[in-house]
Amino acid sequence: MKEKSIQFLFKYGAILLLIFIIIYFSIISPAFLSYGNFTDILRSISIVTVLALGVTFTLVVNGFDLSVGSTMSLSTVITASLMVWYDMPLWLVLILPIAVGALVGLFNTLLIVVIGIPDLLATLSTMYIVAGLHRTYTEGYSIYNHMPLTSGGTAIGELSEAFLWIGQGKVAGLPVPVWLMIGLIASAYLFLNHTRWGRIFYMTGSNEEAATLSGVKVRRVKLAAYVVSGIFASIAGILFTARVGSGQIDAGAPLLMEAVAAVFVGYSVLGAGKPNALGTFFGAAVIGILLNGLTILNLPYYAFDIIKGSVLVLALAVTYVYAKKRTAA
Amino acid sequence: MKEKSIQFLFKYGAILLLIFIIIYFSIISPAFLSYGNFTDILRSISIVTVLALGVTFTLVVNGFDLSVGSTMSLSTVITASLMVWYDMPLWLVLILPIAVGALVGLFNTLLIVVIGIPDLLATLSTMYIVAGLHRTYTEGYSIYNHMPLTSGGTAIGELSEAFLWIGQGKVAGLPVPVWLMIGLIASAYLFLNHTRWGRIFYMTGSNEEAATLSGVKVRRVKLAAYVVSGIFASIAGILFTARVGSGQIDAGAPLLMEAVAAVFVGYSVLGAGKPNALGTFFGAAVIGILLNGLTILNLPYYAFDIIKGSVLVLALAVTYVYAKKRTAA
Amino acid sequence: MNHIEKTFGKSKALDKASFNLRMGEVHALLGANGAGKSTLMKILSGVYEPDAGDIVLHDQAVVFKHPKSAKDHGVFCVYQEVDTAIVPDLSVAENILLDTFAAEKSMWVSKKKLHKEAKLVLTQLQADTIDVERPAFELSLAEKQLVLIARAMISQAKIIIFDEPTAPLSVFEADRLFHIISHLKEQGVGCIYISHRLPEVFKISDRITVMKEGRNITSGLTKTMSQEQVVEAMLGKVLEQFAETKGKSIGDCLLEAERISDGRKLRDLSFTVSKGEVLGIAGLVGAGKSELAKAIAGASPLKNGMLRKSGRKLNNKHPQDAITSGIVLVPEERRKEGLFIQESLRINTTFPNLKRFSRGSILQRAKESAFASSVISALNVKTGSTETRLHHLSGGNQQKIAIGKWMSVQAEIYLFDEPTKGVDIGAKGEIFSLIHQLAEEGKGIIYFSSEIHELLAICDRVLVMYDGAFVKEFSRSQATQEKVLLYASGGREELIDERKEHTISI
Amino acid sequence: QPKGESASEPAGGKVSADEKEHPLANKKIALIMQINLGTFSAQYIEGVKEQAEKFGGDVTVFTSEGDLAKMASNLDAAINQKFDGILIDHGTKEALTAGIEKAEEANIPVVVFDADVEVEGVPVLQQGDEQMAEMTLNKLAEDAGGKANIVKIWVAGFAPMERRQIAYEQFMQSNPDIKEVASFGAATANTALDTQSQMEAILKQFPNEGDITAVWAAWDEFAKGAVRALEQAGRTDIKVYGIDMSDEDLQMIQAENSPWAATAAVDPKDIGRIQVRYLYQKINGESPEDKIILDPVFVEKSKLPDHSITTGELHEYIDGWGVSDQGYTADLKELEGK
Ligand SMILES: Nc1ncnc2c1ncn2[C@@H]1O[C@H](COP(=O)(O)OP(=O)(O)OP(=O)(O)O)[C@@H](O)[C@H]1O
Ligand SMILES: Nc1ncnc2c1ncn2[C@@H]1O[C@H](COP(=O)(O)OP(=O)(O)OP(=O)(O)O)[C@@H](O)[C@H]1O
Ligand SMILES: [Mg+2]
Ligand SMILES: [Mg+2]
Repeated sequence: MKEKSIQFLFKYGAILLLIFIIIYFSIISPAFLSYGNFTDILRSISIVTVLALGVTFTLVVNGFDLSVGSTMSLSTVITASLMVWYDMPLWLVLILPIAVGALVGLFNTLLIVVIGIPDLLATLSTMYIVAGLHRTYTEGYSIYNHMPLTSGGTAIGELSEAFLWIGQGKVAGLPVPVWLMIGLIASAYLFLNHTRWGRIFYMTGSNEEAATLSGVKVRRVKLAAYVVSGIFASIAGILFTARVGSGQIDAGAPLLMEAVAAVFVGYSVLGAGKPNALGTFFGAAVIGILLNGLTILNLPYYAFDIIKGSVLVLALAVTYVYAKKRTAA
Repeated sequence: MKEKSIQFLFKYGAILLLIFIIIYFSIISPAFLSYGNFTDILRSISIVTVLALGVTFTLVVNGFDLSVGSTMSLSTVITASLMVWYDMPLWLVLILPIAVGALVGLFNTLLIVVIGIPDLLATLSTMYIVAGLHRTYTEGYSIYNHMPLTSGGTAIGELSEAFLWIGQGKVAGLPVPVWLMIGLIASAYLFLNHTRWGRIFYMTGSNEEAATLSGVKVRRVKLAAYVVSGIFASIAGILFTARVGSGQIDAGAPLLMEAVAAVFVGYSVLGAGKPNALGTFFGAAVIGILLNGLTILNLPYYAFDIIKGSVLVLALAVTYVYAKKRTAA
Repeated sequence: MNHIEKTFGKSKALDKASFNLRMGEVHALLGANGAGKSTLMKILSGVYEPDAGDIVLHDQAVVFKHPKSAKDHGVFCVYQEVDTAIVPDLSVAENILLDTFAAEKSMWVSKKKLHKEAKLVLTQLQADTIDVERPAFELSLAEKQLVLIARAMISQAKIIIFDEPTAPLSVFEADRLFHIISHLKEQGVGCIYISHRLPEVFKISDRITVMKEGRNITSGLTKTMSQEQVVEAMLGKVLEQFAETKGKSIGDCLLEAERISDGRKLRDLSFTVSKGEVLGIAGLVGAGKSELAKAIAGASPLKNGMLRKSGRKLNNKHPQDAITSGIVLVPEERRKEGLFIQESLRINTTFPNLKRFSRGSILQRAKESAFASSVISALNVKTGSTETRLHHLSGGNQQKIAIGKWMSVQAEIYLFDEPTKGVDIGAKGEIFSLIHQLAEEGKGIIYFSSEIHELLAICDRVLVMYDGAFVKEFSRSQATQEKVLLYASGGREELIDERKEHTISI
Repeated sequence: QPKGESASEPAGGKVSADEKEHPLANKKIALIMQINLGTFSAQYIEGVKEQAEKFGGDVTVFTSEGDLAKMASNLDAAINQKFDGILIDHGTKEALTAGIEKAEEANIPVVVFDADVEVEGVPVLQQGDEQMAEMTLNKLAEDAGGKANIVKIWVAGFAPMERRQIAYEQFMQSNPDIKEVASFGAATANTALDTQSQMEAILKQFPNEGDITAVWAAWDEFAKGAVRALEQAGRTDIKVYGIDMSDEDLQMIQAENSPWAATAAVDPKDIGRIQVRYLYQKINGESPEDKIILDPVFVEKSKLPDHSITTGELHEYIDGWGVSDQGYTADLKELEGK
């Protein structure tokens, strides 16, 4: 009986929690349960979700990428600078930061796979280095249309309308970033859960030895995971730039922990007990909805972190109490 | 030959690097190599060193405490508030925050040992919760002498001279925080390297199961480590308050990563290859000296993180390349 | 496989070993621990590359550089440690089809197809009770093994290697496995069967090859061989090295267990150990010996029953309590449970009783070193210095440290759980004489082992354990290897036929 | 926080029900902030809430933790949740313009503080940054007798900082005898402490009296760090001139032998109050001008009393502090009087 209820909680606890939260807020405030408010919430979590998806990939292969926040910041300033400083065409503006993100992923792999530094420490170092790089690149300035340059004069370019549409436009009633987020979640979900490659990723993360025995080239899988993580962080950076309309410095740093929290809350979704794309989205959504709802409740902003932390503890407790039961049985 | 040079690098690389840095800065600037500048550097690293010592303890037992930054913030505002809001006597002002730090350590242990959440995730959650708590406690304000209160009127107390002396006084030519730091380093070093408790801590971290079967109560050891970590974080918070003369909100958050970096750089000192008290001090010193020297060099602040990250990568690479060699042999 | 050689560091694991297998036969590979069976099979399945020799498959020389290439040639292995090949987070179906993920070109994985295929093969194995959608970590050891067999079958394996497959299985589960093996045989699959349990070998194999010290000694049809022939070939004269002890006297009762059980594996166990006595606990792998050892040592809680030492009731809730009351355990998995492998000899030997090496709380290194040196000389440990890290030591020397670390406490009862596991013959002898020495000093010793001949050589009394309960007690004079083995594998004396009289003398 | 000594109970909630409700009463106001940390923010919020409560309104604070994307989302959320008026604190033109236009379409009035937004009909409050820089720099020049070696603490990347920089450059051009011997500054998460450490390094570089005449800090966080470094090094010969002021700063300026000689600032509470007034003007259908410069107040140490005071009492000593009635109209006075 007790066993069963724990299992039930493990499988559906997170979803029940979400439903409960939504019902509660809807009762409290009529403004909450509106189409507009929901698309707003979705748009507000789109960036952190994309970032968290990247982290999911590295966690799937039993790694951990702490550098995504910095990578996102780097991508943000590169994207903006390509337009503002160099007036580049849109396709370059989109491709270059992604390439840079992939490079960061390569650098992480170098540290982890070749030198053998544990994932957490390696990506921590990368986090610092990339953070420093992106500030050095802009000399500490944020980048905005026709900004004055340190060398004198003003910058020639500005963020184009087409680019801003990525962050601010709407298609069929839904904001573009939401479409993008849905597309990336779907791709990540399909990739991880329904392709051969996804299996190989999970295999590598769950039992590296067995994967090697089955002929998996484990190093390449890790490389792929970190590069994907870098690319997702860059996409998050591009989205951020398009949403905000300027290249803010250090934009990604505060999002790192939030992304990590989203992924871990996602562990508990539908009893997965492991990193998974839908769970990550769900985790980001829970946090987003909570923040939105708590603001409506007029809860003081400084208490938000308590709620965020408690939700995280709850999700983790459910996951790990169950995991303990599991191994004990 | 190559083997030997790697071993040499592993043992003395970090120290050589430090000497090299010092020589370089001394040549560049005569101001660098002065007694005054060195005590300044020592004082500037004292807070982060104390924080890092706490992290060292948890790493020794194979844990990881990410909540120290928040705990330090909490301690900072509690310390200040006890004096400013409640005008408490000094001994209470010193003891209460330390007790609260110990409580945070207990809470971490609860999550880790009783519920079974992995250290990193448990302390990440605690980090959020404590950060929220300390902001809620002050309602988002920093705390300073005779501050106006939200409920009207002004606060009755102020930070006492005796208290400020802890952060700003000097004894025998050395600042008090430096003495405190030296004392704590020495105690941690003695404890970890020369007492049987220290041995038990290290062995618990090295092989929990073997330690249990050798008669060690592993849960208690972990508890002790997290409580010590919480207490050190609180001391860091008290030092911060005394140094700055007010209870700044979120004071500890930025120091977390710096403390972690210091501990990891410390791995490479004298070939320890594991967390150790002297190494942690050394790690903090390297980072502090770099920061000081680079400011004198007038290097832009935004490049500091690149240097910090690179030093970390270097230290880690030396440690882990050697570790790889060793297990391969 | 012809003249295969393989050397690890200084030890030669395989010395011109040869082996052949026909389609559709079950070929048993026997040999004492460390004879090189697993190594030979790892070479056949591509985990190791041989230093010399060649492998011929269907008249064609093949080279397996990677497990993958062996698999491509239809050679599969059901590993002794099944967990190395199971991916816990994936489902049963995915685990069964694991190899196809890395091999195939197609992009999409259809869960439906996956489940269908997995179900099909499990049905063939008469194991359709396993839900293919369950995650693999929920499976029992036997089920995991079935998954590995299913994995081999689905890839059209031509050769399947079973490395001690019945070791973790119950008798019932083992029977099912034998069914499956004969089924495989009918389909023309060649099976290599490694086991230490002779009766089952004789039951299911067509041919037997015996290995010793990296060489194959005898080979022949099962029908033409007898158990004692095989045992002789396996063990040689090794056991003569263990000299009988003389002048050892058995004293008062030291430890007494009264109907202890742990609520899981152990059921109603009662026994006594006296001063100077060596009590053997015999049992196959999985009988619950390690559980019992840990329960006595306070590492796992007792549910019922009680332990008494010299008449006083013990309440051991933690190994610390057991150590205080003079009971120490040399655990089975020394690297995992017994030692700090990255640390020095000095640190390991002094750890159980640091108080003895400190003044106040401060450790006295000189005292520690002196003690470590005394352990080294007392146990004749081959090492550079007291500061040598343990992972540089050989297995036997590591084991000596795992024992020697208890010299720092005043122990009265020593529990040895498989102390000779992975230990070479020379070191084995030294460990035995060490145990004798302890017994002579009046200590009580409980020796847990599945190596029956060792038990017979060293114990005054043997209790046979089967599935968590004692099924028989033998005095040293009554015990024979065969009788013990019989009870250990769940048999009863009444059930055996003419071979009852037919004992193997040691 | 505990209750202060002179804590006054909030005026009893005796809202006369029979009285006809004022059309401006019971408005829901959203306050959307970019960064919400430290005393400045807290005092600013206090000002906003105080004024809104006087008008019978209710304020909801949206925090963005420095994240502009979150800030833009919060703006959208406030519009969707149909607030009656929106206040914006900081942020950038690019991130906010779309949202503000949306709000205008939805007929929700918006008033902005310290962001370079240019939307017609949306009042933007500015602190008079160039003026504040000029005030403090001129005082510096006057105190030093027109000749000085100064250290500048400043950081790029924030619109107000850049406006202050423009004034600084003009000042340096017209005062050739004033030399910048060092310049640094970093907006980190621990700005004050990092500034303190860096200032200490600078002092080691210029150990002699006279090497540095004064420090000009373009932000009070910088000034705090510099003041502490100077105090603890005993270098009270060097004076500090800062910009912005909170209660905490005031305590430091008032401290004995404080090197902090002067600062120029607008009362953060006043900013909050004034912003609310302009919002209510808009709600009331009036159309105030689009650019509102808040008059900065110059605060020098020499004019402060010996006993320690709060910014609440500062108006007794410094003209123009905390008593600004910028933004009041007759209608608002009447509303407040109720
Ligand atoms: N990876 C390795 N490194 C070093 N020595 C090894 C390694 N693997 C096996 N050996 C050694 O090679 C010898 C043969 O080992 P192997 O595992 O083949 O024995 P086995 O016949 O399978 O024994 P068991 O019945 O215990 O499984 C042993 O002495 C063993 O210690
Ligand atoms: N790795 C494992 N995973 C799951 N179950 C296991 C594992 N190892 C052992 N078991 C199970 O635990 C039970 C008892 O094992 P235990 O190790 O106590 O037996 P033992 O008699 O000590 O055997 P050994 O000869 O290995 O020491 C058995 O039912 C066995 O199937
Ligand atoms: Mg074997
Ligand atoms: Mg065992």
